[in-house]
Amino acid sequence: MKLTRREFIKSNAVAAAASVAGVTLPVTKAAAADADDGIRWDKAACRYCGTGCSVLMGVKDGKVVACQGDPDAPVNKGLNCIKGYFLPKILYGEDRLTKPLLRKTNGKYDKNGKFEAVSWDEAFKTMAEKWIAARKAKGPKGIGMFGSGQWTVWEGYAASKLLKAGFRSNSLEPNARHCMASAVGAFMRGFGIDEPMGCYDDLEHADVFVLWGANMAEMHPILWSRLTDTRLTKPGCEVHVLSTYEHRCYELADNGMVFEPQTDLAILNYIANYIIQNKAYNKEFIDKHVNFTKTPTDIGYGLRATDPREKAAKNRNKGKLSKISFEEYAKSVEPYTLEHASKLSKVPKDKLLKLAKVYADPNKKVSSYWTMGFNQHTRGVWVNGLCYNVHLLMGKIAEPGNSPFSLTGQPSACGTAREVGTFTHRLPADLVTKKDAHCKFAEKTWQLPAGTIPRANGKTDGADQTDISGKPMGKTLIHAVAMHRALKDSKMNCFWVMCNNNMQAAANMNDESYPGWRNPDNFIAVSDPYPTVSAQAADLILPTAMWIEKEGAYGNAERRTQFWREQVAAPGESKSDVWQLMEFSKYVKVEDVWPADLIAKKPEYAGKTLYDVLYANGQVDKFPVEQVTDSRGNKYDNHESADFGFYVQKGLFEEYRLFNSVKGIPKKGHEMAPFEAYHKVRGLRWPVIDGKETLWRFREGYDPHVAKGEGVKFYGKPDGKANIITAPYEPAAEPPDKEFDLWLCTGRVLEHWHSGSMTRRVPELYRAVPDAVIYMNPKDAKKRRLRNGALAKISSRRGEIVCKIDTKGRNKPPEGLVFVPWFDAGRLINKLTLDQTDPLSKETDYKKCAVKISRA
Amino acid sequence: MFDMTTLGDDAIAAKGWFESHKYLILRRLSQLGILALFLTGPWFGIWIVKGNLASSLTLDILPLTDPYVLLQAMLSGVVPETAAIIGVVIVLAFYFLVGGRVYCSWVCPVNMVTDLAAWLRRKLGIRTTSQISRSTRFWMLVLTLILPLVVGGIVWELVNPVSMMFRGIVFGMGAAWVMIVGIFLFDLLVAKDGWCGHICPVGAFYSLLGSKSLLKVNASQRQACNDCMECYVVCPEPQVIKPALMGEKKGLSPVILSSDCTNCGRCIDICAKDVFSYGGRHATKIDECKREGEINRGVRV
Amino acid sequence: MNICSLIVHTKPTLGPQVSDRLQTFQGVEVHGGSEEDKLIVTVEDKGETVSPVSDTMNALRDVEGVVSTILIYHYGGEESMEEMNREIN
Amino acid sequence: MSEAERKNEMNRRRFLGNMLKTACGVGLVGLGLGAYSKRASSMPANYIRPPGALPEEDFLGACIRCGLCVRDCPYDILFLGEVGDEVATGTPYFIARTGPCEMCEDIPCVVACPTNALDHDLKDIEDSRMGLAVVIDQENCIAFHGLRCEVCFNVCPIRNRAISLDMQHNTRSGKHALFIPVVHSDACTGCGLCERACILEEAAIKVFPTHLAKGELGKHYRLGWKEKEKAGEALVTPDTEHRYNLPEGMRYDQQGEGLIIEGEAEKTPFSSNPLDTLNSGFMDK
Repeated sequence: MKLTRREFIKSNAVAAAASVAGVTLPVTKAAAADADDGIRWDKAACRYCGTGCSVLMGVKDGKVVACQGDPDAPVNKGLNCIKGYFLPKILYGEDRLTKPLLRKTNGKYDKNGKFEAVSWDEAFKTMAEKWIAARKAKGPKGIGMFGSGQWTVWEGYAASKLLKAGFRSNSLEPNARHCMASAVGAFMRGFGIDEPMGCYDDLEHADVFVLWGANMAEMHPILWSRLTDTRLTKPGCEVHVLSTYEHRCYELADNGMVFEPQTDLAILNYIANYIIQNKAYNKEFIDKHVNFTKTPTDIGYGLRATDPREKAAKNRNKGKLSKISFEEYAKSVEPYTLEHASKLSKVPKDKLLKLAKVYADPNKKVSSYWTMGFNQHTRGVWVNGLCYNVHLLMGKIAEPGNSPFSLTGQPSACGTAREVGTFTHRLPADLVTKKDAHCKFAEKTWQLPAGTIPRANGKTDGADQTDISGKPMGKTLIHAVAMHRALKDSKMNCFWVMCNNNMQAAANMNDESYPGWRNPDNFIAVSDPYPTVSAQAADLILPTAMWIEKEGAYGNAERRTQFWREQVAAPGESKSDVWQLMEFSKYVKVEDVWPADLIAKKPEYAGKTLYDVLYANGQVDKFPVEQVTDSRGNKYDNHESADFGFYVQKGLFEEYRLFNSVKGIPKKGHEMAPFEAYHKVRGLRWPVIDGKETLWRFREGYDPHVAKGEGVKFYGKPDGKANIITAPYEPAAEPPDKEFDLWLCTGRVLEHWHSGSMTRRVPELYRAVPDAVIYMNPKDAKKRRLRNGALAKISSRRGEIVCKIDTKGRNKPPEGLVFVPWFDAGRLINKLTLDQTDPLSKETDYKKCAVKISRA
Repeated sequence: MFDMTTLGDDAIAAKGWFESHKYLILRRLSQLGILALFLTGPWFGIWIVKGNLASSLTLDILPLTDPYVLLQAMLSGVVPETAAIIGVVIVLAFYFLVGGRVYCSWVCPVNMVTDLAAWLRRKLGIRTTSQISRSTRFWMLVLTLILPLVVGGIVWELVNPVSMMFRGIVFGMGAAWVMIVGIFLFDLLVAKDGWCGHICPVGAFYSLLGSKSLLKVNASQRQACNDCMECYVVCPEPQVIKPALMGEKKGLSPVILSSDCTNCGRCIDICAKDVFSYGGRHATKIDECKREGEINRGVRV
Repeated sequence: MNICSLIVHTKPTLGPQVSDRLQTFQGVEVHGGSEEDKLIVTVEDKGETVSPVSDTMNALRDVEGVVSTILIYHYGGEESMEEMNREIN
Repeated sequence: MSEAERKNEMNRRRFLGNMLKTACGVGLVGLGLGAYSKRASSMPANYIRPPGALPEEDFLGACIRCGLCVRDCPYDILFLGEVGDEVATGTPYFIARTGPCEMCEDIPCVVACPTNALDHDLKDIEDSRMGLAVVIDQENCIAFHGLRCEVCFNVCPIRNRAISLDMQHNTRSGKHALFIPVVHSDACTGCGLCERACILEEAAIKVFPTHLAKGELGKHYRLGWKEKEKAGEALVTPDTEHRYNLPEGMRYDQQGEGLIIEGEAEKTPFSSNPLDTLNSGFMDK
């Protein structure tokens, strides 16, 4: 900033007076003069978790040199966790990938060759050839893409369009399948619309907090500090914590409970039973706003169909709800007495009773929080639903402080993975491929011939959809775990992993993931900024511009959509995911993937590339390139716009917004503000209607979709009523036995985020927590003659690794359970985990399998 | 004066080069070998001996402790551990038998430095002398043993170049090389055998320790002496030779009895007439016997 | 030339109004503090030999709604206006 | 005096003179050494002795600089002071920031020590007092600003006892809590794991030798409530009953909350939770 001497003196004068008066001045030249270090500050959403803290990133000479928590952000008020503190460093790991790398021998692609640098053109040519061939030969499931809740909103949207409309394939899944699918399933079954009804302000308004399988103290650090503050400052505030092992939240707990894995199902049913037995339920609320239903039981564990546990399941994968009466519901939870629940869960009776009482007390506002403890659960959809049951029975929902709240793990699990349709069964804005009408609406919005998008069952208007091969499409849905199985079985031959580290993240690496990726029939592409475990196992690595190296948007767990501008250029030839998706689409012609009869419906598309049809369609490319400028006149690059010749991000977002705003949309409730508005705010919580955010949904006064006099309306369901869904306790898929005598639970630590691909490249974070350890009960360790700090071999039926034992650390498992975090690429715990999923949500259960431990 | 340029020529002519450097070579092998035993661990991960000369543990079984250092520690009020006591007893017994100052000439790494200085001195013909008394080292010894009583710590070990050099080689030198260079220059320019022969209290301690030792150098063939004086020149403690070599008339024993003698064997090497040999303290009878081989075997034992 | 900064205390809630009034004076600039009723004000001249700054400051005191003015910082230099308007970084 | 006598006398004088000179010289060396040893026994504050080390003065007497502790440390964190280091030459130390004590349960360094300079009575590593961690920079420690770090707390091997988190309201943000690390000298071993882990450029929590880290209460002063707790009763006979002039409905609690206005707590005879009423039997009232 240029400053004259006069201005400089004046600013000093102003600063002196302001400090004497104790007046805080808006950012003027006074402050700027003091700290004019040439740093340009701009806002961004933090790269890591679903909390969605806003940060200010300081750029100088094209490099991020500084960061700070955004003091004006309502979520974090200038605070960060330890990972946020080090945000600039994640961009500058020494081993950033800067060139596309292809496995080659003697200058030609070879599955077993060594990685060699290639041009983007060669990379995409090789890839397109494989993709087109696999798509033709193996049908819509012959190719697949595994995306991410870390994608920006438009990247997810562009991917959804490329796969579903371009390649006519529903083989698109986000890593949110491993993370939030159960929550989504329960939202859809219970309320017909995704994402929490409440917002983070519940953290200040609740009297009682109940944590169900959420270690907020470490996983949502800033939200935990808000919860803690309420506990400290609000008289009578209580915190109840439930988990299968003692973690850092127990330090604050008034009622800490460690339960036997899987018995959360029984505990929740006990609470419902207690409420009913004591007639504490809110009858008026139930009568007006709730339907009672039941779900089929004995549904298996999402394992391969050949597994004996699947063969034994009576209603494998079934989830169709059937209506029941309140009395039938009451009867279904009747067996869950205090005694029964306590015996199953091993939680003392008085503690369970105390917990049940706070839910049943009509004068106490209760907010329940959960994350992976509920979601990564072979009965994840059930258990999510059982929690809603309790809240719905009491009417403690959709108002300040009364909130069942599903927290997300990824920065844009909501905004991207869920909202723009990156799941195999979904389209943007909660539309689903199962419904012909939804697909038709999407086709119309996207200007595609009717029948382009593959229906879940491969039929439109009752007739089979034709595939490029001339055969019928058949069933088209394939979820994340099934993708790895299909790769192993050579049913899927091309796989593109973007913005996540699925080799490290997916369960049962030894039996499924690794053999699938290294199957000689398959071609695996990985887009990543760093050489992750996934990149190591790939055939083509595409170097990626990350986070603020591109213009982006994330949507956090409270429906808050936050934008940022491109702050710095990506190193070398790295390109953003949206660039890669769009550029790749230029290498595929409509004729390569669409049958002639489909093209015949839109002859003008003949001979065009997918890029022309999907992105240069007159809609996405309608906003010309413009100089991105902030309100202070700072200028920002936008490499995607420069490369494609139109304002890419705006075009994609505005087209996505059509799904929420044009007349005749099949589902309301996802309204977004125009693109421009988001660059001016620290995020907006949708639905945004007439520029106004919605804090609590479904409640009159708070939610504009609820008309005056309606009070509460769950408008996601046609009758406006939410579902209470009864489900019983059923045992886990692989409980400990004589040989494998311990439960294994996996998860995260505060210092590292997910697979550690970014945080482990920050020296300070690596120093703070270098390696994964086995958290173990001292008694269990003693039985195996293991000391704290000793090396031990942990093994399951599928694999083994060697880790240090920690009996004194932050997590204190009960006897019979060990906890191992999965961030450590050097100790891959997912070699041990079982690829079991919730049969309904298809989300993997990483929290329960059987292992044994011995001295290494 | 003595012609330095021809020093040792006679011995080489009479016995050959190897025979006239035998003990020098053996001493160097001993000094370097001991260092090597300590260094295989840190350098190659093969742990034979851990620690240093102050206290060590060989093959995780045999403890050895320097009695001089331990004595200083005990004077500052320390009750040592059993291992240290066992270690000290072993060391004491050893030096008691073979001669305390064997430490100086066969073990101490500083000896290599001072030998180098002495050799250079001879080559360069530096003849400076100083007024320092050879008894200074005993005063120093007394001082180093009083200081722990007064100050309460092992003060000498803060500056002791002997332990510093060995520890420096095994653990890391730091600025200790300054000390070693200092000794080298002192010996080279200021005083012949200035450090080992005059000041070093470690040598003084071991000298006292070995005053009654069994292994001694014996001028058994003193009749054959041709008064070439070369033994005086190479001896670091030349005052010890005269009584044994020239004392026949006075009826003195041919055994070099002074505990200042370091049993280095330089005199044996340099003598063209094989006047000197190793022998027992009371080996006057062997005076008549010329069976060198037998004596040498005795040394090896 | 002279540059001064002052804290101008106003009657409760009159901060914004006083701020508007002060802005009309030659060489006067209000930098903030109207919400706290403590205005941060600078007064400067254009380098005249006989400075009007003190007159301006006296005048400020008489503005309606002003309770007190406190001089916090005064810079009086001999530089020419060209010097003062040169960029320093 | 004969020639021989004179010569003898001369020799005697020279001898005495020489001896005096030598004695003086050695005496001077002694003084110098004494002074040097005083200086050398002052260590830099970030040099920490191994577990079980005797108090520094005793330690300097007892440590024979053999380095066996260095050799037996499985994590190779110990160094011997070198000439030029500001630590007594040849004595062992570690620097927490770069290599803290990993708190081996079998304490091999102590076992190796031949002279008890590392006290062989130390059997439980948690009893060692190598130093004391101090949150020395509360201005830069990000926990004091409300950032969620707590790395020191998380790595501390004496979990929740040596370092605990004091949770406080963040008045600046108004809705977040602060998690302030507090070190407790009764449990902190001074291992330095916290100092190494501290994520700041320069650690905000540092281990110092205990004498540097700790304050000391004036010998004359006692903390009343602690003395009372120790004694199990008041040291001075408690007051006889107090009575007060108070209007109707007021009470005065001398020890506790002072003036109490009664009758405010319960507006109705019912608990706010109907379940309490429902679940309480009415027959036995």
